[in-house]
Order: sequence, then C-alpha cells, then structure tokens
Amino acid sequence: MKEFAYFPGCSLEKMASSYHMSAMETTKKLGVKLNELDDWNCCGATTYFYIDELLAYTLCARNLAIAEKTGLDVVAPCSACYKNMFFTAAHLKKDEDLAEHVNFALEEDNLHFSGNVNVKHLIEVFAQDIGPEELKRQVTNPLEGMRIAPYYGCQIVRPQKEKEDVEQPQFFEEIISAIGGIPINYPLKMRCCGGSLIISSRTAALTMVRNLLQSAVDNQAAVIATACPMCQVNLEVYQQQVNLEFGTNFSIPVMYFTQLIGLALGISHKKLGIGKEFVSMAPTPMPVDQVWGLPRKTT
Amino acid sequence: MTDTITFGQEISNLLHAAEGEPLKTCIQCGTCSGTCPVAGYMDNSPRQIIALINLGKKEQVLESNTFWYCASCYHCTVRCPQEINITELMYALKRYSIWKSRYQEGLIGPTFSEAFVKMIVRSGRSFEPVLAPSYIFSFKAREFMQEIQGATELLLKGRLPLLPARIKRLENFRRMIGRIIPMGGLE
Amino acid sequence: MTDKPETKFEPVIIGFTCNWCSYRAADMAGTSRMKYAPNVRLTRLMCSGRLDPTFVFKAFAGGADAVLVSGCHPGDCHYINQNYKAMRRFHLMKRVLVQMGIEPGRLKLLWASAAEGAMFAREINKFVEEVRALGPLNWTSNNGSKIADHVLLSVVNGQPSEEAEVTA
Amino acid sequence: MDKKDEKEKIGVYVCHCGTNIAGVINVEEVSTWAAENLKDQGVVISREYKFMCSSLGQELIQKDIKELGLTRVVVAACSPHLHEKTFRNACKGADLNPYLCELVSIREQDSWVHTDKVAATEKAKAIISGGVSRVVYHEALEPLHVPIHPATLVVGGGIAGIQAALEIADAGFPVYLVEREPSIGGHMAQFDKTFPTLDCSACILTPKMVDAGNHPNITLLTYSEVEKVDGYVGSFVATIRKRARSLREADCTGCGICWEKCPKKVVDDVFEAGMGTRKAIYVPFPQAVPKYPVIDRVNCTYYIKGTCKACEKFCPTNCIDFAQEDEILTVEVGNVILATGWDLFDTRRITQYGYGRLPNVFTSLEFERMSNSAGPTGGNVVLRDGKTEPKVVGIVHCVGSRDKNYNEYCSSICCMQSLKFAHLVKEKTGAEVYNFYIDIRTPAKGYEEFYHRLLEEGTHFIRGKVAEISDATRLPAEEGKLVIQVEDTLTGNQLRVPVDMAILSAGLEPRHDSKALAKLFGISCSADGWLIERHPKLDPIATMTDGIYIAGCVQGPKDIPASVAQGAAAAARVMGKIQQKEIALEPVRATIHEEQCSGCRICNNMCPFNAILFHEDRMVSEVNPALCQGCGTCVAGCPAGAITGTGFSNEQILSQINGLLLLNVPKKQAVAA
Repeated sequence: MKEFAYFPGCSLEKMASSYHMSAMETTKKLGVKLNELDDWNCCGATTYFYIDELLAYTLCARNLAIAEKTGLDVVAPCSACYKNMFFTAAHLKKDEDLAEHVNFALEEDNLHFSGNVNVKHLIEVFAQDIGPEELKRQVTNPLEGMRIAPYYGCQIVRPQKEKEDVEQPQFFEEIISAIGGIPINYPLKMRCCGGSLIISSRTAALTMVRNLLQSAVDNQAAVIATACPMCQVNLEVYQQQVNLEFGTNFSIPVMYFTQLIGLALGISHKKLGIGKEFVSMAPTPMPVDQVWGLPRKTT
Repeated sequence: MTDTITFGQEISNLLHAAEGEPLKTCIQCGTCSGTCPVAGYMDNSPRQIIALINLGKKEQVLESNTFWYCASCYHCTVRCPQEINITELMYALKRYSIWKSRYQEGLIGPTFSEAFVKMIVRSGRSFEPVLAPSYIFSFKAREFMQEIQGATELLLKGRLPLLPARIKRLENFRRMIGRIIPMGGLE
Repeated sequence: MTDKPETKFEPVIIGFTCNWCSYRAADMAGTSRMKYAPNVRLTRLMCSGRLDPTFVFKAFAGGADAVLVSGCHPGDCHYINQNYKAMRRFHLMKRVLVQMGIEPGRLKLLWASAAEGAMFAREINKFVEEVRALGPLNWTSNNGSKIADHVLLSVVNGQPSEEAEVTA
Repeated sequence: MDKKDEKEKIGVYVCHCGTNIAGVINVEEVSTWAAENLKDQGVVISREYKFMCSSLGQELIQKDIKELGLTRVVVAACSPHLHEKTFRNACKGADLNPYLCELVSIREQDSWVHTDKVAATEKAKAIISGGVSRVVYHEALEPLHVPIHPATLVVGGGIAGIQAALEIADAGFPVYLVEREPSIGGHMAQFDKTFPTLDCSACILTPKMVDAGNHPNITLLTYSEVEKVDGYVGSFVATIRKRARSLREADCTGCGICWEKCPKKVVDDVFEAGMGTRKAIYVPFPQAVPKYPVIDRVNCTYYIKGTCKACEKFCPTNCIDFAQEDEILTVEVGNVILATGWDLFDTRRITQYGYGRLPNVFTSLEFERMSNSAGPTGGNVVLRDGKTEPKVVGIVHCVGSRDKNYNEYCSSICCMQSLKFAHLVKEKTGAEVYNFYIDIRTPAKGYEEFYHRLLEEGTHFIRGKVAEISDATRLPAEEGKLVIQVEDTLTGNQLRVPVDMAILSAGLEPRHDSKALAKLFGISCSADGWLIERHPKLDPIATMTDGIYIAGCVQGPKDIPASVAQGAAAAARVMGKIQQKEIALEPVRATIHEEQCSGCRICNNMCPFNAILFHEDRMVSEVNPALCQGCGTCVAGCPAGAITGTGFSNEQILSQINGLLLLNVPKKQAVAA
C-alpha cells in the first residue's frame, strides 16, 4: 500500500473542501494512504514571494521539515502549494547558505530540513504512482461518453523543464481516458486562469477565464476537470461574473479530477462533496448529443 | 565589478536562483511578451521591462504596472530562448517596489499582498474573509456587488470559513518568522 | 581563487596531460580565458598510456603535494585504447600510495576532451581545494634522489591502512 | 642527477606576446630569474622580447645560436600546438637540430588562465625551469618520411563533397566519393531556387553531379558507408560497406521500367521530406547520379512476403538480383575529406509551433519540395489538402536556432532561406507574407540587396520571435485559420496574426551520427556536434588529425557558396600534400634496446597498432617504426626499461618534473605563490 505525507493547503479546508474529500475518498479506494501533515502552515501562496523571498522559503521549509520527519514523499493537491514546496526544496538543496539561514529560523519550532523530501502534485500520484492502467482496472462506473476538458493550468508542469513536454503534456488525458471519459483537445489547456489576478486585476483575469471557457465550450466540453483549487474557483465561481462582464452565457461545470475519478469508482456524490458547485453537474444546457447525465448506478 | 551598483545588478541580486546578471543576456526577441496572457494589460511588456532595467530606467520600471499583472504562470520562463527566469524577475520587481514602497496609484496587488502576509503571520493559515477589505473597497460599485454576491453564495454553499483557522504551535511559528523579519516590520 | 596567498596554503600540483585531448583542453581553457588556480604545472606526454608510475612517485618525492593524471575520455583515445592502461595504472598507484602512507586523494584522474576547457578549469579548481584541505604532503625532502629510502621508510614505519593490509 | 657531464649551452627566450603574456606575468623578472638560477643547468643567455614568433624574434634566437653557439633553445610563449614548428624551423635555420628546441606554454596555461600576477609569474618560472631541465636531455632527431598515397577519400556526396572530388580529380589524382544515399547531390538537389540569385538549384547542380559520375578519376561509391579507418596521414586504409542495390549495375540502363511497374508505394521522407511517395525500387529523383535504382528491402514486397518480383519480370536487361549481398571494399588513400553535411532541426520539438499537430504548419524542407516544380505538388504552393492556395502565409525565422532550449547557435542560412520563401510564395500565390524575425542577417554578396528587394515587394516584416502558433481562434477574422501569436517588438504591440499557412524556417543540425563519424576518423567535434577545425580563423579546413580535412556544413552551418568554397579549399590542401609525394612525421617513436630486452613479450599485446613484433629466434621484441605511432605505452610498460620513446624519454620527463618542482635551482627560491 502506497503512503504519502499530505499537505492539503489552506483553500482545501473550506473553499475547496470537496477537492479534499474526493482526494481522500479516491486515494483510499485505490489503496493509497494520505497522512495529513501535523500542524502544517500556509505555503505562502504567490503573494509571499512578492514580499520576502526568504520568509516564503521559510514557510515552505517548515512544512517540508515536518514532512521529512515522516520519511514519506509529500503530496500537495494545490498547484501553487506544489510549485512553492517543490522549488523551495530544490533551492534549499542547492544553496547551503539559504538552507542554513532557513534552518536557523526553523529551530524556533524545533525543526530541521535537510533536503530529503520529494514533492509531488496530487495528480502525479494518480498519473504515475497509481497509473492509468490500475485506475482503469478499478473503474466501476465508467463515465461513458463524457466529454471532459483537461485543464492543466500553470504550475503543475511549469516551470520545470526536466518534466515531460511542458507545452503538450498528456498525463491528464490519460487519466480521463482511463475513467472512460473522452478527453477533449482544446488549445488553451495549458493557459493561465488568471490566478490571484482575479482580485488584483479583475478585468484581466475575467478575460482570461472567458477565453478558457470559450475554448473549452467551442470544443464541446461537457465539463472542465481541474487539479487546482485556485483554477476551480476562477473558472467556476467567476463564471456568472464573466457572463455579466461579457454578456456570455457560460454554464459549464468545473470539477476536480478527483471528483470525476470518484464518480467512475462509484463513490457517492456526498462523499465527493458534489453539490457545492455553482454550476451543477446536472445536465447542462447544451445540445442533446453532448448532454451528459450522472451515471445511473451511482449510490 | 564597478563599485556603484547598477539598477540591473540590484534587480539581479534579488533573483535568488540566478547567477550573474541574466537580464544582460536578453536578446529582446519578445517571446515572453508574445506568450504572456496579460501582456495586453501591461503598460510595458515584459520584454520592455527588461530593456528598461538594462537601460537603468529605475523610475520608469517602478511606475509601470507590468509586474503587478504577472499571474506567475511561468509560460514565458519555459519559452525564453536565453533561459531567463522572467517570472522570478517579476517577483523580484514586486519585492523591490514594496520595499521601496513605490508603486502605481490604485494598484490592488501591493496592499492585498501585505494584508495576506500579515494574516499568515497572525494565524499561520489563510482566511479569505479578512482579505476582502484589502481590495474590496477599491472596486467600483458593480464589481463590489458581484464580489459580495459571489461571497454570499460561497457562504451558502459552505465554502467560506466563518472562523479563521489557526495552527497549533503558533507561538513557535511567529518566533520562527521573527528570526527572518522583525515582527514590527509587518505588524 | 588565489587571493592573499600568504594566508592560505598553496599546494604544488604536477599534472600529466596527453597531447591530444587533455593538453588541448588546457589550451581551450586558455584561449577562452577561463580562470583557474595557478597551482597546477603541466607536463605533456603523447598519451596518458605513456605515464610511467615512476613519474608520479618521483613527483611526490620531489615535493609535489598532489598529482593530476589526465587523458582522453575512454573510447576517444588517439591511440585507440591506451588510456585504459593509464586507468589501470592509476588504480594501482592509488593502492601503492596508501601503502606509502600518502592520502590517495592526492592523486586525481581526469578525462577531458579537447572541447572541455571549461570542465578542465572547473575540475582543477576543485582538485586544488581538495588538496588544500588535505594540507601539505608531510614528506619534506626536496632531493629527488632520496626517493628509494622514502618509499622504504614510509612502507616500513608508515601506518599502512586497512586496505593496504588486504592488498599487501 | 639531472646534470650530464658535458654542459649544454642553453638559451631561454621569454615572449611578451604583446600584453597577452606580459600583461599578467612579469616577463623581465622571469627572464632575469632564469639567467641567474638556471645557470647550473647550462643557461647561458636569457632574453625577453615583444613577439618571439615575429621574424625579428626568430632572428634573435638564430643570432644567439650562431654567436653564443647555443646547443639547446627553450622558448616560453604560447602553446606548442600553435608555434612549436615556427621555433623549430628557426633553429633549423641556424643549423641547430630543430628537436633541440623546446617550446613551453606560459600563455594558454598561465597568463591567460590566471589573474594573480605574483602567482602567475612564479608559475612561469617553474614552467621554464621544467623546460630547461627537459631540453638538456633532448637528442638531435630526424623526422620520419612516409610516402603519401595519391588517392583521396571524400565522404559525403553533397555539393561540398562533389566540388572537392571534382577539383582533385581534375588535377589528375584518384578520388573515392562515398555517399550514404542512392544518389549524390545532397540537400541541394532537393531545393527549388537558390538565394539570392534565384537560379534553379537543379540546373546548376546536375552538371556537376554528371561530371562527378563520369569522371575517369572518380570512383563513385553511392549507397555506401565508411565502416573503419586505419593508418595515418599518407596511408589511411578505409573499409567501406557498399550496400546491395539488389541489381547488377553493369547491366542496368536506368530505363525506369522497374519503378514504373513496382506496385509498392512508399512515403519518401528523405528526398521528398515526407511530402511525396516513391516506389520500393527507386531512384530518389530523375537526375540521380548514378542512374541505377535501389531496392529498399525494408519496404519491398518480395523481401517481406517472398512474392511479387514485378521489377525482375519487367526488367529488359534482367539485372535485378534479389540475392545480391553487401560488398566490403578496402581502399588505401593518403588523405580524407569529410563533407557529410547536416540534418534539419526536428520542428516537432517545439510543440507550441504545432508542427505535426496543425496540418498547415510546414517545415522549410517541405516547402522547398512543395515549391519545386519537380516536387510532389508540381511546384504549387498549397495547403495540406493539396488544392487550396493560401491567402496569408507566415514565415517563422530562427526555429530551433538561437535558443538555449534547442540550439544556441545561429544557423546562418535561415534568414536568406526565409526571404527566398517569401518571394516564392508571393510570386506563386500572390498571398500576403509575414516574416517573423529576431534579426535579419544577410552578410554576404548580394544578400542585403535581396532583402531590399523583398521589402519593395511588400512582404511584411515583424520583429519578434513567435511565441506560439495555434488554432485557438477567438475573433471572426481568425475562423479556420492558424493564429500566430507574437509581439511586434518595434512597437510593443501584442499581435495575433491569422494565417492560412505557417512555414517554420528550421535550423541546421549536425548529422545525428556526427559524433560517431568524429570517433571513426579520430577527430574531435564540438559539444553541438559540429566537427572542430584546426583553427577557427586561420585553418577552418584542416582538423587536428593530419590528413583529415572538413568541408561544408559538417564544420558548421553555411550556405552553398561557402560550402563550395570550403570543398575547393580542402581539395587544394589535399593536392598540396599529394604534390609533396612524402610527408615528414614527428620522429616520436619507441625503440627497443635488444640487449636489455628480456623477451617477456609484455609490450607485444600492449601495442594497439601491432607495431611490435617478436623475433622467436633471438627471443627479443622489435618496434616497426612505420607502424609505431609513438604513444609510449610500451615504454611505460616495459619491466626491463628496455624501451625508450624518442622525444618523450624517461630522462626528459623525470628531469622536467624536477624542473617544474624547482629542484634544480638554489634552495632559497620560493616555490610558486
């Protein structure tokens, strides 16, 4: 049984609780254990690096140090948290002075980070550690004919280069096919959702969201799958505001990939936190041939 | 090495991961700007910012909104033919302008960031509601209403926390931060 | 690298390069003006295969703090495969050094192609630092002719290390 | 121990090399130091001079040799690889055996790599003292003279190789021209027009190909590859695999019936760049030289299923020979010219440009074939659907070049190539053409003028590296088009340019197997994979290995004129060598002293060139000087110390070591820094 240290990140406590629930449920079902880090703190989001880089590294290092104690790889479901932790770990490994300074601060919490932690994004656990094949084997309610737009967003594949193709990765598609869905190919799958701009530069962000939704809808997506709470909020919660802003009438559900996997594994909506969406998974106002209803068999 | 540090060097020093002065190697090809999803909203495109820095035009750089528009999507970074980490550069510029507390009027970014940081220092966790005041009031009436609407709906869907989360070892945590920056600096 | 020489211990290192790759790597480092520590003094051989172990011991006996042996990358040897012979001799010499009570870290093997000037410079700097860390070779004779006694002495009185025992 | 009974008279000459050396090393100090401290070594005079390699510098040495009767000379200057010959000749000029002169490098290995002046100066002293101690043990040597075989091996039948072959053949010397493909001609044969004059590529190339094919002095070995190379300048022995064409060339008339009748169509991704098809038995293109086809056994139905044989049935001269086997030839040659050319950068690697994903994105070679009237579209510029003419075409420069993520170098031909494309597109379709460039580089005769011509023709030029090409249409105007996303860096505008066709002006890359080639011929290639020339400015033709020359793109990206020039230049160098009839080799050889040889035969298997033979009768080994390459491994290996290596004897090296360690100078002298 695979086991990982799990860093949920602030937004998964409430704003994206359904991501948390579905992540827990699906991994459990697939025989992967996620142990939530003891007393983790905020990763600093992007904003921290705006103010004080060192402080930002320290915040991430604290979580890394806690994870290191467990001796497990640490998994983050939020792309921003993942990116922050990944690069903090990388830099601390590379730069002794930085590590020394940061560890000096960590002493206050009786912690020390010596760089022996691998940081993974939750989706990597499904794409690599579990793998599409195993996933396929476990599926009980394949999402037959469901047209799913995989939305990678930014910080899962970027900026690392040694990863698979940073421009046209395929692992998300593989996961979707594995659970019986139809991964739709749309040009903006790697584009940015606007991130925190939704607050600081609203119009810009709304435009970006608009373009993304448009691109997905143009390619007949019935639902957009995300792997990041920030993206989910921007793409879903702000849909109505996009509509107000641009006179569009988007109404396309935006689900966490774990929720979709959960459905395919026959986990109940409640356990997956389905029902907290702004745009419900219920049949969406689209031409009949693209309508996708919930699988019958789900409990 | 000249004894007087150029603006370019100042900025390069803020690029933690970088060695030397990467900006100097910019060939002004425009890949970054062409890639940037928000370049249209920036008064100077990322490429122009690099040019301005290399030119030593500190004022112009600090007055521009470019780096506050960066959503750190890293798309420019993975495409730059000179392997300049442009996103990190934008971070660096944000830090620089906050330290010098020099930024364009009416930008939400800086105030929001500071509010966010203060919040973390207090609780160790993020708590959306306290953030609102930092930006909400700068919104125009319509935006304001929309935000409130969105927020209430989130609340109803049980997606907004009512009480701020706190970490357990908050005291250690704050002392830890104290070793990095004097509390006064932020409180 | 070498600021305030009076404070730091500056090791003297004798380097053996082959005519085809490593000597040209050194030239390349020069033509591209890469900077490295001035502690290494190079001798040119036609091929690292020419390296007679005596040269190395002689260098140590003569007061060198370390010896660098360099040649073409395995498979790139101008003489087909003679650098493999250099490699074998290198491992042999390391053992002998141990028996003579000399830290094996004072002998370094470095493969460098004609294009690897940068690498050559970098490695030399690394090596110089390593040797500096080891400190001066505590064999104080500047008379090469005494080598025989030295070898003898060090093997007899010197404390051969464990591997020396197993190999001896 | 370093000293010999009768004292040598040694002269030491320290070069300033302008400020190259004197800028870091205190030359005067070094020179005086040598005079004082190396006296006992036999140093009778020590001088420093601005440029030792200048004629004045050399005369200085010669004068001293004559007047002071020097018996040894040590020059401290640049690397021996640069000026060893210069100073040896200088000595020769003064009747001192050239091998009694030693050049030690205080530039490449001292002044250029060190900043600490004191340390550098001390090191220079050590280096010189090493040279002095060494030179004491030098012996007067005579260079070995080996005859030069008049034949030449030219590898690669592109324009550079053809040019080289023709030059040499016309001079009356035999040439073996080896080409991997079934026909010579190389990339140039694929092109339609050539910049800047726009004359038809085939028209100017074909005559040369025919000449090469018919030349009495040229042995054409197409569909062949060099597998092994032994020997050294003057007498290389190359082993060449002549792959089976599966037909008897003697009987074949090249009538073409076989490939008419062949039922098996194959996508031709070599000559047609995947744009067209050929048969399983084929000649790559009509003007192919030689005219005989080959059977591509991977795709031929007969070799797959064992049936068909259509070609055999219809061949009027029945020359088809399915059983034919590869031939292995060994040829002896005096010199080698490598002209193996380039591969096209694989544009798939830049995924954001969509090649392979978006049908109407084309590579430069694809466009060359498309615009070629003999090509798959009969010279019509059309979209992938094969009929629609584009209204708007975008040409992307620097694809895969000038980009640290792919190739850092500039491929140097892409600008002109793109301009040519722009012109052809406009000419053939009248479409609007956009050039997206970082810089326009037109540094050759008539190139800038061509650029101006394009400007006048109204081609649009947008300065900006294309960020991405996508089908992410947003505005009505973009419907069904490709959108090229780029910043116009001159105005700072973010552009979305809708085009029907995008052409990627892909860069040139070294042949995928260039490293293997370099290894095969024992020469070095750069990190990029281009072969390294002897000197980047003064000797771009020769390599570090005597007798092996490089021409054309194998040395780095270049256009046709430059390739032709290099081919001719290489030929000239080779002919010069051949004319000398024989060549002087460094007399660096191993010799075995019979009386000391115990006949243990350890050295015998040590020698990679089998230069050591064993005399059963006398029970001693002997070195064959013609085969010995002078590596010296046997010298180091001989347990009896019976082998000496001329030029690198134990005495020489051991005393150089003493010198380097300053054991040969009065004690008080501090060791470097």
